This record gives sequence, structure tokens and C-alpha cells, in this order.
Amino acid sequence: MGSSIIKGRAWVFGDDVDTDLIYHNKYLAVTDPAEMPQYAFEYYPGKENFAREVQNGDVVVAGTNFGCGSSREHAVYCLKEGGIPVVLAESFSRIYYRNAVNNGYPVLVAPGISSKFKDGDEIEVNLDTGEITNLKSGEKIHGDAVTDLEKEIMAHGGLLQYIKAHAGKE
Amino acid sequence: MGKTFAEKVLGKATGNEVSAGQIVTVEPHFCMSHDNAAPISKIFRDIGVNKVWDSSKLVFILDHAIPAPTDKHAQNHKVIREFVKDQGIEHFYDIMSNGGVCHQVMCEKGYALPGLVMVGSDSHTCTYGAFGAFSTGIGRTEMAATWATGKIWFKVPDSMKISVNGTFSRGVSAKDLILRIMGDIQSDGADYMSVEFHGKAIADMSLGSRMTLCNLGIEMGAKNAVCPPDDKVLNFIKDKAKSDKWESIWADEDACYEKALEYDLANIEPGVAKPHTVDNYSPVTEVKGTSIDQAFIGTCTNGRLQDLEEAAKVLSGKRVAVRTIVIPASWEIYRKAMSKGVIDILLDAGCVLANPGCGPCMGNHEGILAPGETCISTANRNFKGRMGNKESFIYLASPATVAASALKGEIADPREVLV
Amino acid sequence: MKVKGKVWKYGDDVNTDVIFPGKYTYTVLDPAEMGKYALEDLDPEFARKAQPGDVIVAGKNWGCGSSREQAATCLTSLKVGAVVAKSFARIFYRNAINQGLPVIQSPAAVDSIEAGEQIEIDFENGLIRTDQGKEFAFAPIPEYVRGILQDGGLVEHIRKSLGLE
Amino acid sequence: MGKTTIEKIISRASGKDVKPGDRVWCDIDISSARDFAGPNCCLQFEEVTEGRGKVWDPDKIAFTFDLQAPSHTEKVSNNQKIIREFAKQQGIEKVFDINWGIGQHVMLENGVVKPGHVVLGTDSHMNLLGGAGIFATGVGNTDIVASWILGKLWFRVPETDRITVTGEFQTGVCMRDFLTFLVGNLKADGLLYKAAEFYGPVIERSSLAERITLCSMITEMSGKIGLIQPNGEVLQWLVERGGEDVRESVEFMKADKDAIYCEDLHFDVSDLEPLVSAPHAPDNVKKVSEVAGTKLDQVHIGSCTNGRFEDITAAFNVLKAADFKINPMTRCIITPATREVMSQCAKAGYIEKFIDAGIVFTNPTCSLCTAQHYGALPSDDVGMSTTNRNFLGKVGKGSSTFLASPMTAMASAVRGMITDPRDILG
Repeated sequence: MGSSIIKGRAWVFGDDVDTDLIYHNKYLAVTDPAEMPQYAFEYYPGKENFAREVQNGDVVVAGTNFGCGSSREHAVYCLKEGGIPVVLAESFSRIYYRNAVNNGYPVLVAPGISSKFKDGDEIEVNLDTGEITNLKSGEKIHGDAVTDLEKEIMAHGGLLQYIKAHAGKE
Repeated sequence: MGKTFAEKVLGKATGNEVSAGQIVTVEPHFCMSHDNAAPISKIFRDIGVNKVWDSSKLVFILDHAIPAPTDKHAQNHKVIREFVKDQGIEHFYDIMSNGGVCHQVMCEKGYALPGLVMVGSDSHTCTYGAFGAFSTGIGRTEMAATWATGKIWFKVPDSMKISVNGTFSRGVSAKDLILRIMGDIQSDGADYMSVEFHGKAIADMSLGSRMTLCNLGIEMGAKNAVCPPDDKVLNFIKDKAKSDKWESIWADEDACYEKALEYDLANIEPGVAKPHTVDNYSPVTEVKGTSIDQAFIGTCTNGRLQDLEEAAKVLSGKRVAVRTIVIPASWEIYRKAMSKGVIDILLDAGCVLANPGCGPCMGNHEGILAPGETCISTANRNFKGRMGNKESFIYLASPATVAASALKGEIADPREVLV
Repeated sequence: MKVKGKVWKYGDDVNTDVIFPGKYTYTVLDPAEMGKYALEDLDPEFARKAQPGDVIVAGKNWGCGSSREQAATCLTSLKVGAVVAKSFARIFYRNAINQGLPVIQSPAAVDSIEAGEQIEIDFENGLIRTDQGKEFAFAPIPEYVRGILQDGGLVEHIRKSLGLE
Repeated sequence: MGKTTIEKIISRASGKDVKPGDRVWCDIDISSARDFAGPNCCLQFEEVTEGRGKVWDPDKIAFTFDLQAPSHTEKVSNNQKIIREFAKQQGIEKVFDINWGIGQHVMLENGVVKPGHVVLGTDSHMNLLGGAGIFATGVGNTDIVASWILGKLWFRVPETDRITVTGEFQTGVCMRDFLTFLVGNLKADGLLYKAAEFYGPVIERSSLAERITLCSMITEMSGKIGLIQPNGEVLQWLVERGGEDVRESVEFMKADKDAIYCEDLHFDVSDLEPLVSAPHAPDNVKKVSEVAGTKLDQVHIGSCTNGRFEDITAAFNVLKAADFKINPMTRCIITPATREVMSQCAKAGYIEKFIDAGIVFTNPTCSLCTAQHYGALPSDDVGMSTTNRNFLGKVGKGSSTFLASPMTAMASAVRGMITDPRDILG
């Protein structure tokens, strides 16, 4: 997973950010994950320029139920491949959460986070401890690092890598 | 000396006697546009005229991608709806089930009438010749200019006379005849000309078959194509003519033709146009067994009731072996096919029965090919990339041949399938 | 009125789907953008490399098929100087003129001019000259047509005739 | 300790005695993919297995084509081809090509999925199969690929809510209205990670179509699945399609009397009015009476939520009560869920009446729901649809969509504005 300390700018989103807002159905036919980041958040009002302006290491911060809607894994790829190291949200929709874990993509459940950050705030995340710091205000909150099976899958870098590592051991 | 159809119609429209080669300016009786009414309306605004010359002469029929598959197509339709409202255009067929493919709608609703001069911003506008109209396709700018001025110039065309006699053998239809003619004279064989169909076989043909013949006039380069306005035509238009300006006009016996051809239907067999040109003719027997990925029955060329019935005759009680898309050319046809049980047969055979429109014909809507795929189609063009993918292959054929091929999963001779 | 440029040579029956694919007809709306797709399925080099003034030299029946005007617009968008062909499909011929794109019929020129040659077209004198010194005369463009070409296309021509300038 | 239905199904499929919160690997009965994300699965499978892998069991894999059937873009055509070729190469025979319809419905009609099964698919509304007692769930392509290799997949055992529904629907009110009510009541994350079981007389009396509708928007409440115990005619239908062993599975999956539920919810539908989900969220619920009169540019009836014969019949009956006329300024599109449904509509004589009324009747597909096919909206247009999502921009930038029942949708098409179906049904 590389360095477990992440530093970047926060992009703050609201509650119930659905998969059409993250990655619109118009681009579902794309199969190569590397092509997906250019469409990230294209339909999110006020953040249409996300894909053009985001910098490597920037972090997505969101409210409750992030990624609700479709099962499209594109909604994970478009952030992961776009250099977003982690998504922090009050809560995640079920399928989005799975898809992230299956790709070894860190998503932290961080209650209270949406009120602690504004767009552009410098943010530091320790993926090992789950500690999240707003470097501007100095406020700290705790994000749930994933547990058990999810953690193990993530430690392997994703579900398919996990399966390979466990081949024949089940 | 006698006059050709084109000379007589254009003479009547100008009020003077005219001959081939002369440039004339006429006021068209109807101007048809489909989804391209939107870009045309933009050009029209650029000209700077506020109102079209005569809103009752404009007919708009949406068909290219309906209902809209993307934001962009939806936006295009919206521009047209607003223009229709703004200009008070009464002859407007939206995506709803009173319409269908523009040329089919123009004919079945009574716009295509004997002796009228009609232009359309679509190359297959020549179809209306089946009803004795002088009709031809023009580009967007020219259409915008016509809306603005009510006038369009034509060079009075030379004419070609194609006489057809005899009767079709089993499994053979008008599409096979016209594919053969195109193969013989090539795709520029009638460049700039007015093609007249004559003979007993034309008189025996249904209006639908005549539409198939005239529809493909453009694929020989013709300006227009036309059949005699006989009783079949007059009976058909009796209660539905949308203009009273029509008049039965036909060529004089002693008219002068640039070219004359004769065909005996007894010599016509099921045929195809092979990729990638319409004149790449071959009898079905020579391409039999060519593997296909998709079959398509529909379009302004062969999406009429008689075409669906021909296909149903082949498919009845059987299952297609490849994906088969059937798109009736209009809702009126769909409706009739439904009442006659044709739709049931096609559904039971496993066909996709899509809503009327142009479908995949020009690569805009349902049924686009993937690279390397081959489609046999009743449409009118098999150009490289026509159905949305430049690495794909299109064979053009009659509804019976397409249906027979759908059953076998390879190009097949309908005579071997029809009992 | 003169045009000077490099020759791009193509064969017979080049149809409108090849010149401008149907799938773009409702998704590419800006004339300036249409040039990008010109001849995409026939010669992908063309749209990338054609220079203003370049001339297309082609066989018979250039532009057969659909009435789509984009087949002419995509060429004017690249500032193609003219199309010289053995013959033209009817609708393309009209569309080209209406867009202000000169179209010249000259079977003799087509037979002897090769791809890559530099040529000059002199419309007033009805002459095509190659850098090899070959010359081909062509029938002068009809007056009505010349009027449209001189005004830069049908829209401007009509505006002028309606006194809307 | 007693078990809920989902706990029973997962226990059987995992061979473990499970409780909520456990993570377990379950055997998969059917792992399906559609023409959306399906190609991603095929490509990813080949990459992971370096082009040499064989799927664990070709008989347990199915492909469905409904995102764009038939395709209108080169990309999707190519994606569909990738699936067809993969299926051929792997010996997968359950390929329901573009002529079949919406995947879940097609698999159900053809007995591919059965009560008690654990089913995966690349469609977040797979879980509507819970209406037939099937544990089906939408997943991403990585999960599908994992299941094709292992025949198993990991799940977190969800807590279960028990929802009991009593009373009787008034005329003009139907299961979709109750569903809309429920989404508005529980909100977009009201069932986060949870399962629901539906009970009560309203459920016991309901048709399969109604059960599918009810379970089709659990995802819109972030739930894992809603389950209904098949009984009566529904059970009979499932046996006809799936075989006699269905009865056994249905017996087995019954929740224990002492099962433990996270929450026990009771609702009575007797006072329920026709409802809509107003733009731009399914949980933005309003009474039809509050928004009545809103002008509509387009009405669409169909989708995996409300595209069955019973749904189209409900719409037909409203049209009939209006003398088979709709407002000519409103575009109305009906899309049956499957070819079987389309044939039923043809044989019942509906399609002719719809055509006469000016309504566009399309081939079975997801239609405008993904905005990739029939009926994308231009900016500023207002639409009504029986689909399950009305997210901002989903069916066209700058447009807005109201979600409603087939009856409300048809009533609104008749008047060209949002209309209470009771105004027409009397």
C-alpha cells in the first residue's frame, strides 16, 4: 500500500453522493481503468472541474452514504487511478465499500468528518492508525481502519491478489 | 418531340416548356427534414430571415435516433420542437407513435403526390417517385436557403428509362431487381439523371415495391427516380392527399432518353450487394455460407408490411440463429403487422422488435456492429463504417434473403428455406 | 481566384460515410470540429496533415451516398482548396458549392496528377497547373455557381441577394 | 438461537453457523454479468489468469444484455462482442443476448435463478430477486472475477429488519406507492448494510411483479436485500420455471420463529396516497397531490422496477379509463422488461392501443434508466418515470425526473402534467 501517511488537499462533498455523480453512466462502456479518471465528478454541481484540477495526493472527503446507487466499479477506479490516495466519509454505500476493498483502495469511515473540513484544507491521514488531521485547524478525528477480512484483503492489495495468495489453502 | 417526366414536371412548375440541360428555379411543394431540421434551423437563423417562406410547406419527421439515446440527441430534438413552435409548423412528427422513418411517413400520410416537386434534406427523398412525384435530396444549407426564399434551382436532368417486364420467381422481390440494376450500371450509372421505371412488371408491383426501387435511385447517382402514377397510386392517395396541387404527369411515349435499359424479371434471382459498395453485386448463390453476426430488417428501403410479412413467412415457427433486429419503417406498419399476427411470429422467432426509426442504418442507433462483425441488412448502403464501425462488413439483400440468413447464421438462399 | 497546394489522391466512388461517418452527424455539431473526422475511415493521415489550400484529386463519383453536408463542411473546415474529380455525386456537388468549396471535373487531370504533387488551380482561366509543368483546362464554372463561390457559400450569397448585409 | 432468512441462506451457502457481522465465504449458485461491467469482468479474468484460466463452472455463469440492447455505440458493440467471445471460449451457454430483456427478469423467467440461491450480478438492482426468495446482490467486476475463479465470494452477514405490511390499497394506489413511502420514510441510508424481510397480509396477497417492485429499491435505502417468502401462486410460478426442488428450498429458507431482528417495523397501507419521488433523490418523497399540475415533457413506464406485464396492465387500465388518449404534447415511452412480457402485451392487444394513443412501445431493455438508450432528456425538460433513480443529470444534463407508479405515470401522460390516477380511475 506504500506510505501509510498521506498528505494532500481536501475536496469536500455532501451526503448521498451517488455513482452517477462520481462517474456518470454516459461513460460506462469504458473498460480501461486508466481512462476513467478524466470523468470523475463531471456531473457534481460545482465540482465539474475536479478531474482537471485535482492534484496527486488530494483526498476526497464526503458525508454519509458515499457511492450510493449503481454497482459500477468505475466509481472506484476513477478515483484510485486518478491518484486520490484515500476517500474519507461519514459512511459508505455497501457496494462502493466492497468495490474499494476489493481493489485494495483505502476508504475510511470517519464520523463527523464532513464538518471538520473545507475545500482546500490541508489534510493528513495515517492509514495505520486511522488518525486524520486538519493541518489548517489542527483538529484531529479518528477514521475506522477496516477490520478483519477487509483489512487482510486490503493488505494484499485487493481481492484477486488475496485469492492468489490463498490459492489452495482454503 | 415528346418530353420526359422530369421535363414535364419541371416545365409545369416553372410555367414554361423546358428541356434537359436547362437551369430552372422552382418553388417546391413540400420540404422534408428529419433530425437535421435542428442544424438547418441554425443555418436559417444565420441567413437572417425571421420567418420561413411558407410554414405549411415544411414537414419535419424525427427518425434518426428516436427516442433520443444521449443528451446530445435529446438537445437536438429540443431545438426542433422550439423551432416548430416558433414558426408554427403544423406538419411535425415528433418521436411519438404517429411517425416513423421520414420517407415512409411522407408516403403513407399523403405528402408524396403525383406531379409535385419535393425536396428533402436526406438523400433517399427520391423514394416519393413511387407516387409520381419529382423528389430529390439536398444538403442542409440549401434547405435553409429554400426555407428562406421558397426557391431552389435545378438543372433539368437527362433521363434514363428502365423497362421491366415479366414476373418474379418465388423468393425474389423488388430489392433483388434493384440490386441487380445497380450492379449492372454501377453507383454512378445514373449520375444527375432522372430514372423512369416503365413496363408491365412495374404496373403489377405494389406501391411498397415501387418505393424500394425509387429509394435506391440515389445509389445509382440519380437526381430522382419515378414510377407511373397509375390507379394504384390514385386509389391510395384518394383520402389522404395533403395538397391539392397534384396532377398525374408521365413521360410522353416519344420522349428522348440518354440511356434505356430492359429487364425481364424471369432472369432476376436473389442477390446481394457485397461490402463495401452498393454496386458490388453478386447472386446469393455465390456468397451462400458466408458467416454473419447480425441480421437487420427495416429502413426506408425495406421496412414495410410486405417486407415484414416476407420475413415472417421464412421465420414462422422457427428460431433465428444470430441476433436479428427488426424495425418496422413506421408505427402504422407496426400497428398493421401487430393486427396481422406478424409481430407475434417475429417475437416468437427470437427477433428484437425495436420501435420504428432508422435504427442502425447510418450508425446512430440500435444495432451498431463491432469490429470484424458481418451484418446482412435490408437497408440501402453498405459503405465502410456505415453501421458505426469501419472494421465491419455489410451485405445488402431482400427481406426474404435476410430472414433466411438469420435462420441459418450464414448467408442463405431464401428459395431453399421457403416451402 | 487561385488555389495552391499539395495533392491528396483517392480512387473512385468515395462515399459520404467515408468522408464523414454517420455516427458523428448528431454528435459533432461544430463545423470547426468536423475537420478532425474527415476521411477518417479511408485515410487517417489526411485530417492530421492536410494544409490549407491542399487539393483532393479523386476518381469518379466522389461523394456518393448521403445528403449530409458535413461531407463538404469537414473539408472546408480543414480549408481544403478544391476537389478535382472525374465526376461528382450530385448532392455532394451542390453541397460543396453551397459551402463555398470549389469542385472541378477533369478526368484528364485526375489521370495524370499523382499524390504529393504541388498544383495550382486558376479559376478565372479554367486551368490546373502542376509543379511538373503539366496543364489541364477545365470548363469554366457556371456563372450562378461562381456567384455563390465568390460570396463564400450559399448563406452569404442569399443574405446578399436579400439585402441583409 | 433462531435465524432469519438471510442467515439461513448464508449459513447453507457457507457451511458455517453464521450470525450478523460475520464475514464468510459463500458458494455461488449463479454469477452473472451484463453488457455493462461484463466486458470488464472478462478482460480482468483473462488478465488475472494470464489468458489460460478456466472459469470454475461454466453452467453457473450467465450473461445478460440490457444496458444497450441493441447497442448504439461502437464501444458497447465491442463490449458485447468481448462477452460473446469469452462465453464461447469458456463454454458458457447461458448467454441472454440483446433479444431477451432485463437480466434479472430474464434469468428468473427462464429458471436460471431459484429461491434459496446465492446470485451475483453487475447490477445494483440484482437484489430485486429477493422478491422471489433469492439472495442476489450487485457487485463490481472484481467480485465477479473472484467468484469465477473460486466459485465463492465473501459476505458480511447483515442484520435483518422485519417489515410487516397490513391494510388494503385504495384504488389508484399500489405497491410502488408503498415502496416510495418506505424509501421516503427510511431514507437513502435507512437500511445501510442490512437485509429486510417483508411480512403481512399485503405481502402474502401480492403478485410476483409487486414483490419484485418492492424489493427493487432496497439499494436506494443502501440495504443489501429485501426478502419475501414465496407462497401461493408465486410459489407455483417459481416451481413451473425452476422445477420441483424449489419447494424444498422455500421450506428451508423460512425464518425461525425465534429469529432475532434488528428492528421490527409495521406499516398500514390503507391510508396511503399516490406518491412520487421528486427531483433529484428517490427519498425526496411527496404526495402526488402536492405536485399535481406540474407540466411533463416525457413519461416513461418500464425498468427492472416496474416493467412487468402486471405493471403495464395497470398503466393500460388507466389509459383505458381515459378513452385511450394521452396528451399529444407529452412523449410517452413504454419499455417491457423482457421479450416474454412484450409477447404478453402483444397477445393481450395492448400494443395496438398504445400505438393508437401515440405511445412509443420499445423492445425490452433498460431503456432510459441508464440514459444510454431510449428517451434521454434535454436540458430543462421534466420527465416522469417508473424507474428507480432520479439522480441529478442521470438521464440528461439539466433535466429533472419524478419517479412514480405505472398508474400515476400513465395518468400524468393522459393529462400532460402530474396527475393523481384516482382523478381518472374515479
